[in-house]
Amino acid sequence: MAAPHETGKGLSQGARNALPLMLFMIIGFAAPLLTVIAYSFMPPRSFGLTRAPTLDNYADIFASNSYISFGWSMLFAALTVALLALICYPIAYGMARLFGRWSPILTLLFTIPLFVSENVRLYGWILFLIKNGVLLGTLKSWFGIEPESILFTPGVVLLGMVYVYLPFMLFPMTLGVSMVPNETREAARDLGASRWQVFREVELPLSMPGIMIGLLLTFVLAVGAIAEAKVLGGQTIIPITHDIEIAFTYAQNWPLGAALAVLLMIVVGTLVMLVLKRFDLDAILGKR
Amino acid sequence: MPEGPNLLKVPKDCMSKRPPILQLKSLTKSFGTFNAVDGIDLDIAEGEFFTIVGPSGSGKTTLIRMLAGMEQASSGDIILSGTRINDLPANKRPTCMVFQSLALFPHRTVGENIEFPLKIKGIDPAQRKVRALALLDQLRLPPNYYGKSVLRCSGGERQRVALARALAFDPKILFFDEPLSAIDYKLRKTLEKELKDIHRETGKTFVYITHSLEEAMVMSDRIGVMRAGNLVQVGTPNEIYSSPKDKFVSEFMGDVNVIPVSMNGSRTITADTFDKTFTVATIPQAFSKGHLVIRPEFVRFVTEAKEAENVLEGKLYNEYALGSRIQYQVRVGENVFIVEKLRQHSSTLRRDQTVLIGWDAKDSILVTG
Amino acid sequence: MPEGPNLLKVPKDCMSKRPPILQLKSLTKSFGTFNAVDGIDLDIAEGEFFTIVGPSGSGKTTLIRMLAGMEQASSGDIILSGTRINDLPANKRPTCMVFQSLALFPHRTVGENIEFPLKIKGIDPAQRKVRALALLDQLRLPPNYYGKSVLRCSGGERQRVALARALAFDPKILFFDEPLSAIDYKLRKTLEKELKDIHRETGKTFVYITHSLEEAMVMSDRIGVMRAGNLVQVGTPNEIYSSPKDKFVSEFMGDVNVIPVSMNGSRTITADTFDKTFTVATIPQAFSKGHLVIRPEFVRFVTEAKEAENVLEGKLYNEYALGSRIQYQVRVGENVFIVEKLRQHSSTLRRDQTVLIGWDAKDSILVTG
Amino acid sequence: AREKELNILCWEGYNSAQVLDPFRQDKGATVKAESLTNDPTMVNRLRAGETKIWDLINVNNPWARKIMAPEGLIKPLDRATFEPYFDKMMPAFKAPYKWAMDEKGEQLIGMAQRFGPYCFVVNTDKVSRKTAEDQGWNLWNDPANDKKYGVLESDDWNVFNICCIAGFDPFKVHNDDEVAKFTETAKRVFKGAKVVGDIATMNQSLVSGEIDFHLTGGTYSASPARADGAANIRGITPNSGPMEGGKGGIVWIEITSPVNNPELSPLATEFLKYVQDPKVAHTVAFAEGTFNPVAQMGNKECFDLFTKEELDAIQWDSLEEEVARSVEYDIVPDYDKLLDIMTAAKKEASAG
Amino acid sequence: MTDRGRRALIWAWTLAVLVFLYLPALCILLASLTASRYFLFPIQKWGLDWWRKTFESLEIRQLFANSITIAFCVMVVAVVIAFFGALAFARYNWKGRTVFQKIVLLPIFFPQSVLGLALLLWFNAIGIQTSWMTAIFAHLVWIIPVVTLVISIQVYSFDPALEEAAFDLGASRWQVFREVTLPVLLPGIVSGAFFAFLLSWGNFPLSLFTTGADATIPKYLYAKMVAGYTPGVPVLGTVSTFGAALLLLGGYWLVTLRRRAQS
Ligand SMILES: Nc1ncnc2c1ncn2[C@@H]1O[C@H](COP(=O)(O)OP(=O)(O)OP(=O)(O)O)[C@@H](O)[C@H]1O
Ligand SMILES: Nc1ncnc2c1ncn2[C@@H]1O[C@H](COP(=O)(O)OP(=O)(O)OP(=O)(O)O)[C@@H](O)[C@H]1O
Ligand SMILES: [Mg+2]
Ligand SMILES: [Mg+2]
Repeated sequence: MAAPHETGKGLSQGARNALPLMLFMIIGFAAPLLTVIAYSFMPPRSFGLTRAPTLDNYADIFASNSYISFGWSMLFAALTVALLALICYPIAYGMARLFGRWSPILTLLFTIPLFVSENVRLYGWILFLIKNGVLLGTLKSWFGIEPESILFTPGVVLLGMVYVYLPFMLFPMTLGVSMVPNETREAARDLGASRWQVFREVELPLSMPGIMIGLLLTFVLAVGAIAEAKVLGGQTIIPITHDIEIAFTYAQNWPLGAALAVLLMIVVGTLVMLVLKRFDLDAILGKR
Repeated sequence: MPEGPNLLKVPKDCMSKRPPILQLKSLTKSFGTFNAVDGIDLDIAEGEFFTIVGPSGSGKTTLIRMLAGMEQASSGDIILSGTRINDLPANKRPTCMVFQSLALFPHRTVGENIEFPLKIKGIDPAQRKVRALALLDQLRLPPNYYGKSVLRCSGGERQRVALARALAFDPKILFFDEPLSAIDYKLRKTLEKELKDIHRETGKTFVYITHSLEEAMVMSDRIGVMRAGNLVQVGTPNEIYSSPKDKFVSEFMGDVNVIPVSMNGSRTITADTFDKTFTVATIPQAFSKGHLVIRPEFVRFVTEAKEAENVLEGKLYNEYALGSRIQYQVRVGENVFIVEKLRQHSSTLRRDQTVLIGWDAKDSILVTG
Repeated sequence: MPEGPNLLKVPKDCMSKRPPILQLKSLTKSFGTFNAVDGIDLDIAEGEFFTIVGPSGSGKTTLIRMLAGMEQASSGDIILSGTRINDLPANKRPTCMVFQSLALFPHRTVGENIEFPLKIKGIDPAQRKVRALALLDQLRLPPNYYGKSVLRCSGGERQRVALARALAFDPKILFFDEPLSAIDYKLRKTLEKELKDIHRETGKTFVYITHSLEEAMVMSDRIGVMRAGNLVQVGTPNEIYSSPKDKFVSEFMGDVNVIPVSMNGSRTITADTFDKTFTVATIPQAFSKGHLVIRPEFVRFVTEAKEAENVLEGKLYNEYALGSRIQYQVRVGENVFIVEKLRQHSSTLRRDQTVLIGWDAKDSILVTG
Repeated sequence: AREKELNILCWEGYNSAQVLDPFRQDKGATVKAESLTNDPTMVNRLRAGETKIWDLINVNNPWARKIMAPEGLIKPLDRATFEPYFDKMMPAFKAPYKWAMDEKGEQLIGMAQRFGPYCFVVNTDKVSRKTAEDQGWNLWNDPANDKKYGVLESDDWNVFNICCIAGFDPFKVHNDDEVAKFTETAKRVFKGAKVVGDIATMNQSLVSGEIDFHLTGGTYSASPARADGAANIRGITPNSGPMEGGKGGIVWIEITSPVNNPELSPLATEFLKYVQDPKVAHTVAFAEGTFNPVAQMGNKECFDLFTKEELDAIQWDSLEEEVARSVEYDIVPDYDKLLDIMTAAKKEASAG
Repeated sequence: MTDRGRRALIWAWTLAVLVFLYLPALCILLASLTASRYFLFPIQKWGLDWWRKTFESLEIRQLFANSITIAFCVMVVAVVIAFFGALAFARYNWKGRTVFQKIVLLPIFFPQSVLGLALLLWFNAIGIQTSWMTAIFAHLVWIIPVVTLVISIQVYSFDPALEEAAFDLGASRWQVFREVTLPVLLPGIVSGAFFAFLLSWGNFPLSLFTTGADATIPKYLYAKMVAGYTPGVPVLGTVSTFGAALLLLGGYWLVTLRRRAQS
């Protein structure tokens, strides 16, 4: 609001507007995370925060083979991010530069699946890929060939992750690509650069903020993925989130689950902080 | 025809003797059914400073984008040093454009920006740096700017970096699309002069778009006036100013007095809106209707009707001091005439005083358009 | 002192006889330790068109934001019609500001924009509409614009809508912060004249910021030149132009010839950088070092030294036709002098020719700054 | 305050529209039912403080008697009101029915309804019923079957089953040798699994031929496929196995108990009565997701409601003999340890 | 490659990816139209039985009511808090702004399943029973930041001079807010509201842990999928896909219509 009398006393306009959100984040985000951390120091299989703290859960984790789950989660997140970058770049480029009046409608089309529960959409892939499903059933009845299905393999998990997280890569990337002033592209070209050189020297570095946000977002989400491995992978791989879930359900070991969650939080948090620190959010979001 | 001053530019004949470096033959660019550039024929001589002016939307940008290779011509030819280059992409043409936004690479330093075309050509870093430093020097930027981020440069400095980058490419022709229009008045004046100096020093061909009449007048060897995709008139600044081809061109070149006139049976020129007959130096062939154009600096206050070949009586309505000159507005019936004088002429005129204004036949132009 | 033309403005004495509507007393605004506005004293008369000019960052915007109530003064007084209004918030002050961005409400039609202040005052819709239509008419906008979205108006039309909205508020004083600087040259010229007309019609007090010297010259009753938070000089356009208080002001008002000079023991004025003594009309009290300022329109080409009171020999270096006038650059040693003439004076000068330029003592100004 | 609401924490079936909608309409009540697919989690929810939410909890037999009642998570029922219902059930459920009573045998702590053998499921087109019953758990000891089977994600049952495959009784404390055998078996079973997933995935995979059989399953999981016409999908109870008395199968009986909710809804007991009604019992048996025999089939009025197809879907023909070959679901004393081993084995299998 | 060729290739790729994105939805649609429970393709027996059953079910109605209530409340609260948050994010220059911006983003960059668990533990620790209300709270933790970003994008292009102008023209603070700030930012607020509603509507990982006895549609679908699968699952899946599509495309269509009407 018009701020004619911005005086020194009390909170600044900005802080006042930020206040409700900050309060909410404290009770809705910080406090729960602290609870998780607190739980991670409770003795195994306890249901409350009243017991004496211990490091047992962490000791258990490092003694166990949880590194396998961590490994899977990281590997698949990395693969997903890499694939998505390749898949989304041309689309982001098209959205920012080629599609013109079609791009809002395409954006919507890419958005719609976001609002349908992930489980259901993944189930659609089962129907498509399973033996006698849409794909193999069609092949069988039209061409009489019966190849093995690829369902319940790590590859399909990757497919599922790429599928689910695609919009999260696409949108920041589109933002990034549209941040590149067209004239810098033309200028580079005009100065003798080939298409590839324009891409490498100008296009890519200038759209980097958006691309990095996309990479980060998809990586973080993919590290937290669980449904893909369960539904499509038939648990041929067990990501860390699945480990956490088992600890909270069958194992009835909340503290162990909490400790695993804390480890995951540390990985994710560090990464997010590192990347976000490097970018000026105003430039990414505000530049129109 | 007003007698123009003898300008100190390179003599015209000298210019036209040089071979044309760029020839446009019925060059056209259509967007859908609309012709943004509509069949332009033009020769630009090597080393010339050619300026394109024209109202917004007249196709100036589209024209030079075609020349630079950023837009594909719809029809016609672009011939560079005798070779048709229509199908050469921008990166293969020995031309370079300076954008209004400058299009500097914000993620690079001044030095890296300047070196960009050299890097693309595959020149090794040491040599690149030598050249970049030489260009910094040529453009009067201190050598320690080499490592500075372009984002930290002021408007004028950026301008120079953009120019240095273009020069590093060593193009045969440099295109400029309103490079100074976003810069404030004082700096613009300085940069105009610098640009002109660079043109002289490098001897390269410059094709320049501007909105500013003054800019065009100060810098150009020749000016082309565009309107709706066409070149309405091409000529030296002096020609354009003194012998505009039509009302549009004349009005485009600054304040002007324009009287709609018709040719009478008796071969006299009479005003359409008020009762007055004018003497003019020459009447174009087959003239019947058009405009009489008189530049305000050729109109003077007179005390008697016989002091000038054409005299009108009016009321002094307003007086503006525009820096070094003063404009007087004189109301003649429904029309307002502008009289311009240098400031040093003192006057004893008062508002609403009845005055006589006059001009000589040789100082007015009769245009058909 | 150059003899200025007798301008047709409201006579100065008439202006100063009116009671001041706005008085500023050592008005200061600090941001931290930095004084953006640094103790300004100024009276603005009712009905005056007062223009503030000054380089970027000199505090112009800060000053009028304080006057409009959008910024709290750090110290000093703002007195409106005799009452101190420092603590009145913007919405309680009978003043109104037109922003450079115009700040039209994009979600409203032209009519709704104009009616906004009336709506706030609680005037009923029917009356609002009558008033809005009257304002549309006054600002030469067709009545069917009433229902048009402001987003669909051109730059000039928006300008007028913003003005109409401000007038609807019926403020005692209107503030303008570079309202025309984003508009292109031709339209700007038209709008300048319109603004001046509105000022005349409404008789309101206008306080106007501009970067453009010409704008200030054409429109203002008085001009205040700001520099680093201070008003360096206040006066009519003519005074500012003809009797600048220092080098800064003189240079700010257009191209000018400035020679650093010193007072010699023998009470003569000599140039600091070359060997020459000048005659001037008056020497300020206790002058010892300063600048000699000569406007280019007062410099003329002479054939003999005795034709002018001060004569220099130089080489003709360049000639620019700036529309109605022509500027000659003459190199005298290391210095470049500018000589300006109206276009109609034909000349036979050639580049690099040796010429004599001269001016009279009364046409030069000696400033200390 | 809670006259018109009822919250049920249950296995799939009680949460279906067919069962709940008439009750809702009848009582004008808001009934919420959440179905979870394993007992420990449900019990855990109560432990974590959700006794204030739920009115009824429906889990497998030992949990009420051995865990929830001692921990005070559930409340006893009025014997006079509810014991008569047991009389109309199948003979095995005659009151006082063991799993419906507390350890001391004094208090009635729940009602029985659905039950069924739960071992594994085969596609009889690929593995005949006879082979499966004969081979029993050894199906998983045959390396030739690698990648032909799936494992239902039902980890508590998988612990039992892996014990059976390893050749010892799950429902006792295990010695080190057995634990070592368990570890080895768990790794092998998961490594050889083509898919680990939920019931829908198992059935879809069986029907479409992705897998030939899967670990953990029985009438509860196979019945929907059978009802859908896939008579070749069949729950198998091995002829013999390592359990007490050489029995090869495990049977579960669901016990529905009122939660020890300080504000228990009066509808809780109403609902328990409601599902005893023959018609409703039939609906419970054939709720939309999974189909199961119910104890109330001992009542002819109820039994007559079952069509031939329905009886076929729940493998009524062999139910009696299968139950006879089975022991009852129980608590595994060292469940936590075995589960951790199994979880680790699963992960290791996923590492290739 | 020519410009045209490149263009065509990018179009083709985009459309292919879109097909990839909608392929599962298509399969779900097919599955909802079979008469049998387990899916075999080509479909032997078609039928709309499961659609009928789904629409007749009180259970499903209750779920819809839950989901809509939650989504609606989330939308209202999120928009209000996020609106002010967005002003702090993009409008004002204040000391803590850059830190604030990063804090706001954190929940978005956080695995939701872990967040859901954390919230469950937190509710449990302070003795709050989970229900649809706690679900609203949980959704808000993730959705408020998203909505803040969405509205911020609009706020960035907001010219503060508009507020000053209104204030200068005599409007009170409240009038400035109501007459200028709010309407000018309205498009951002509306799209923020859309996002809030739809994200809450489709959310599963947070709902799973925090709805208590009040199931939402995604949670119910999950429960049905793991045990008790019926083609009611694809029916509901199809319904929610179409619902989202209708809402979004319809909204977009209305916006373009309005824009056109203005010209
Ligand atoms: N890509 C395009 N598609 C359709 N029309 C275009 C395109 N580019 C330019 N035009 C149209 O062509 C005409 C000429 O545009 P151009 O940009 O060349 O004008 P200009 O003379 O440079 O104007 P300005 O002085 O405003 O820069 C305009 O009417 C413009 O709308
Ligand atoms: N809110 C603020 N906080 C700190 N410094 C400020 C603030 N507003 C203005 N300033 C400083 O005060 C000085 C005067 O600014 P102001 O905007 O008044 O200049 P101006 O004369 O209007 O310049 P311009 O011609 O560029 O508009 C500048 O140095 C500016 O950086
Ligand atoms: Mg242009
Ligand atoms: Mg300013």
